Amino acid sequence: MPDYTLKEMMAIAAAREIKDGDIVFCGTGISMLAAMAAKHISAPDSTIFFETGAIDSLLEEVPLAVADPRVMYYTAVNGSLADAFAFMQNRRTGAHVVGIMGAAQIDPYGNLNSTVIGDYHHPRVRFSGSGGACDVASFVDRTIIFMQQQKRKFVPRLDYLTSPGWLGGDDSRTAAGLAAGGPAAVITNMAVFRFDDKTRRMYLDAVYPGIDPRQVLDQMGFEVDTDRAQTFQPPTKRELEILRTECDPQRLILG
Amino acid sequence: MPDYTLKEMMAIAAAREIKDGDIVFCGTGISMLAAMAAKHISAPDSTIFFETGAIDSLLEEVPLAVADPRVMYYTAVNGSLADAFAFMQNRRTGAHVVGIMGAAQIDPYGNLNSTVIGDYHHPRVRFSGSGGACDVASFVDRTIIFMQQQKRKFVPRLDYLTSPGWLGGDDSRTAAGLAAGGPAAVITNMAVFRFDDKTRRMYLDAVYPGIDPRQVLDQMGFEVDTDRAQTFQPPTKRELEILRTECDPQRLILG
Amino acid sequence: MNQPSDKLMSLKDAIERFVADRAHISIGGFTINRNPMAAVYEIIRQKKRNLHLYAHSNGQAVDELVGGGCVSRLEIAYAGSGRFAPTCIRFRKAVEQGRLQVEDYSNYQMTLRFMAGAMGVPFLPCRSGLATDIANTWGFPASLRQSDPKLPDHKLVVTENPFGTWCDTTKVVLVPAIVPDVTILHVQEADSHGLVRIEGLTFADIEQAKAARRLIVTCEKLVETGRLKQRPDANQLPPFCVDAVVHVPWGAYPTACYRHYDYDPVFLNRYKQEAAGDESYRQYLEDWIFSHKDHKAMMDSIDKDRLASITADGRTGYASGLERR
Amino acid sequence: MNQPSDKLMSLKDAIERFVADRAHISIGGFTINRNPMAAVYEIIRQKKRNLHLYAHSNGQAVDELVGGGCVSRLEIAYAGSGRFAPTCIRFRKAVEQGRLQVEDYSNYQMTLRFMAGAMGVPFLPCRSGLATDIANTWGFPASLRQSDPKLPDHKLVVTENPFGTWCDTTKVVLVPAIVPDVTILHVQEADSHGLVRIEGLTFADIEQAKAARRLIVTCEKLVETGRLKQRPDANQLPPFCVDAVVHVPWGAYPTACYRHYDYDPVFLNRYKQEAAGDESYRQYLEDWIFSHKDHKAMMDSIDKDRLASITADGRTGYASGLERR
Repeated sequence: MPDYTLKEMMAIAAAREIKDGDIVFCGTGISMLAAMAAKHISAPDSTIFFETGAIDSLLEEVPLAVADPRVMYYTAVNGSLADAFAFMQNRRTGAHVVGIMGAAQIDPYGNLNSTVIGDYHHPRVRFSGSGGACDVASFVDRTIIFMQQQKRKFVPRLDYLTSPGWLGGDDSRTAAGLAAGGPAAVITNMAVFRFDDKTRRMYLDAVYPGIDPRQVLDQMGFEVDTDRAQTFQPPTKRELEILRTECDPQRLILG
Repeated sequence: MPDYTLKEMMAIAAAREIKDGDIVFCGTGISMLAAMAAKHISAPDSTIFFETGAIDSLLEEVPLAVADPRVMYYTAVNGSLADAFAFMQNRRTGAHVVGIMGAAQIDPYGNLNSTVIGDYHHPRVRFSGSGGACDVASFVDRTIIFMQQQKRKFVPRLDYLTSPGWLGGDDSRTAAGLAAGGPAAVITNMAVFRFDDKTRRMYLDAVYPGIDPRQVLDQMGFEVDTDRAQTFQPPTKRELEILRTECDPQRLILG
Repeated sequence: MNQPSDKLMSLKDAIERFVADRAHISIGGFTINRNPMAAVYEIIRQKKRNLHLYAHSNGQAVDELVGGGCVSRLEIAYAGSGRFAPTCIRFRKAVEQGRLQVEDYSNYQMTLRFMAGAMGVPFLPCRSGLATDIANTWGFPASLRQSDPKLPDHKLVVTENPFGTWCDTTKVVLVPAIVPDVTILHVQEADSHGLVRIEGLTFADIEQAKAARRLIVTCEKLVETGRLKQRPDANQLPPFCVDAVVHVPWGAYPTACYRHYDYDPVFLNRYKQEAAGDESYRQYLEDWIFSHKDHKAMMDSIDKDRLASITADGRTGYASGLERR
Repeated sequence: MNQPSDKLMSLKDAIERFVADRAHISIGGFTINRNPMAAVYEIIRQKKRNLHLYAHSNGQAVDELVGGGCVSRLEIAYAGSGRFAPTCIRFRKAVEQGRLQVEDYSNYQMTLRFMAGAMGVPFLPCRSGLATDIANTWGFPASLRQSDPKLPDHKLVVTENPFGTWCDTTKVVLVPAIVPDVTILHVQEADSHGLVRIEGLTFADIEQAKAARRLIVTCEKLVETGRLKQRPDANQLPPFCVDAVVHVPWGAYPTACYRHYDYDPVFLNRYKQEAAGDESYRQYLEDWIFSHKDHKAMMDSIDKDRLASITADGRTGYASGLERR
């Protein structure tokens, strides 16, 4: 089994969620790497696209922001924010979009907070805010969420609901008027979670090699079902090689 | 006094309505000539623009339609319909737009019909329909209307209201939620009409040399005030020269 | 929407596959420019019937589709071909004879309706048409709207501004989104994956394309993907919007295709005469459309000098000095 | 909106003339790209106060305006500078210390709000934010909204689809138009009349420009009108949208300007450290902004090799191989 870092594991875990033909909405950092890796490994006909309006960028170098000039080079179309979000809200194109996102807090139904910790009007910690996260979470049928596995991040109740997941579970998401699909997977530095098809509550799907489900639960502020947990298939040699040599040779994101 | 055709007179009459700095919304035919003439004669800083999205076209040759490729050459911006109409609906840019239009029927308040004669569902004559006419008439603060002086065209009541003028007069236009301004002048082959500042009803402003107000009234299906009618100042030699040599040397529109 | 694989096909196949009888279709271009004429002729040739057609300002394509007997319902803002036909001729006859149901909107309203479809929202607001018959008089019977799930229940909705008088606006007209089964565009350049470049005015083509469930693009030139990606700012539609790419030189003829060719005044003037009578129009359909198996055969039948005369010059993008009376 | 005459002026004059204390301003660009930094520095230098700032996703410009003490209210979707500052540093401090009132929207909502302003409609609809705190929690007190005529009465309005379930949509979020007193953009090319060309992604710059009562454009290159009109498809804003044209080479520095220069990782990393402490930030303001009389003087103070290292190469439009750690 090859050596790999947790960041590499997380990038590959997300890359595996991307199917050929998907339109991949990327944020910055590891989500961009995951999209690049998927395109190089198993989804050559996937399209990487950014909320800034860049579609199918070559990404000869890793961008450090979604507005990095590196996303503008050798793209199919250089559009605008209006174009990019309309593609997601449009049900025909939106159905093919998989959104990759992160947050400061997540709750048992995959709702996300990237705005404040504490009271909104007098926050203890202020974050960047939604950006396009609320939009992609509202519009598209499948999102993948990156989180650090920490008790203060997996909370029973968000301080602020920035991006809608499965809301209160069951059919509450569609009842609210949001896109039928929603969060598909949560990828952390210890495990992968998914959501029950019916209740839409988070469950532990897989733990990384050497991690015990109990260790994962210790890093969470709420209980999840661990009965379905398997051991995650670690990155293959080929996956790692592509990630390292094709996607981030400067290790700007992998560190 | 130089010789001139009625078409030339009408084009010059409209051109004189255009002030420097105006953004001129043009249709096809004589309205385009009027805009070109104004730009060459007295309003060099006016901008000719088309609903198709072409802004400040050079118009080296006369276009025969607003989508003629001749409107696309050497423009400031080649945009889209969405752009063009937004400029008119936008109150800041819209306030500078003067729209030039024609119609099949006009009523005493400058409302226009370019859709059908007869019942809408079983029309005796079907015309092209609004195109951008309803839009420009709804949005901008000043429109100039070209009409043939015929009884069947100046009607007390339209068969179909395609483009809003002063509606029922007085403040009915603003009450309906439309732009504060409206029709400024009606230019025909015999005369120029304007609208009363208060009642917003059409009155005869000027007749062409050699025309008697009574002759004009004979060609109308409703009465208008003729007390304010003066004799129209005919095209000057310079105006005619520019119109003929700079604007339509092939006489594609002047005939 | 398709995968970004190879989408090249023949026009015959594209129309057979994506344009069914009773389909709701939308066509790009504007009056006498960049109408998808090759596709229109193929639709007529394949005798498609009862199409529901959406256009904003369209001339030649609308008139030929109506004249060819393909269209039973039309939502439109303007049917005309500039100086060649201030009102489309076969369209006018069909309406006056009660053979065509029409719903009238303004150009901006139609543009917004396509834009709403493209954006994935059920409507967009505007101030156009307040207190007009466009707002007050409906073309399609209410019963038709209620019985057909492909039509919204209302032609449009006039409503108060929910933000009070914000932006000095008291009332707005909400126009419903259009989601055509298929949109057909003719463009200057595309690659086999469906990356599209339009030169000159885009009219409402982009909105029409993105609003549709399926998109057929006919292109004047089929080019390498690599070449288009060298200048991405000039491209408009990514491959994931496109279902069929068809290479059809002269595909907009007899309308213009900026930087390639002008409209053909000889054709359009003759069309005006031929379309005026039912018998002469039948003959026109036979001679020009049915007797040729495809667009190439149609174009081969035209005098080379005439095509040379309308070929665009590199400086202006149209045929400078063309005799256009 | 001005006449299409000569609009060239100095940055000092443009800011003095069009940016008043308490003005509602909007700035173009996105996080670390094409922020109108020269204009931002001039605003700080002129000690403008109590600005009401609109942005969608903005990084460096927002953080410096906030840090410079110019902003009292902010409507925004995202305040961050990519890897250099996942959350803007001075912004974060100001919010946590209660010195800045914030109203949060999503990026698309902010884009639509500018688009509504550009289109001249009071609102636009979307499906984003249903059942979130973006919809349910308001940043500005209702009393502020009601007392300030420059603010709409509602942050947003959630309403039923007036067309039933048309487009499978039951509810929509209506977001109110933004009409800034002035928008400031930095672009690649403009002429003295105000014809504007942006290369690469346009972000929401066009919408922000058209929404505003006044528009200041700073440009990397001032070019002849004739040259821009040779390729009109590449231009975005006509002269009648523009009030001031200011020629400012390196006008987006330290953020990037596609095809001209990259962002400066050295500057941004150092900024991160200097912005972290109040005293070090005061020193930064003094050394970098107040001690230089204009942008040229600021740029002259920077090592030439460093500027050479971030100069874009012709092939990619950025500085390939730049050390960016």
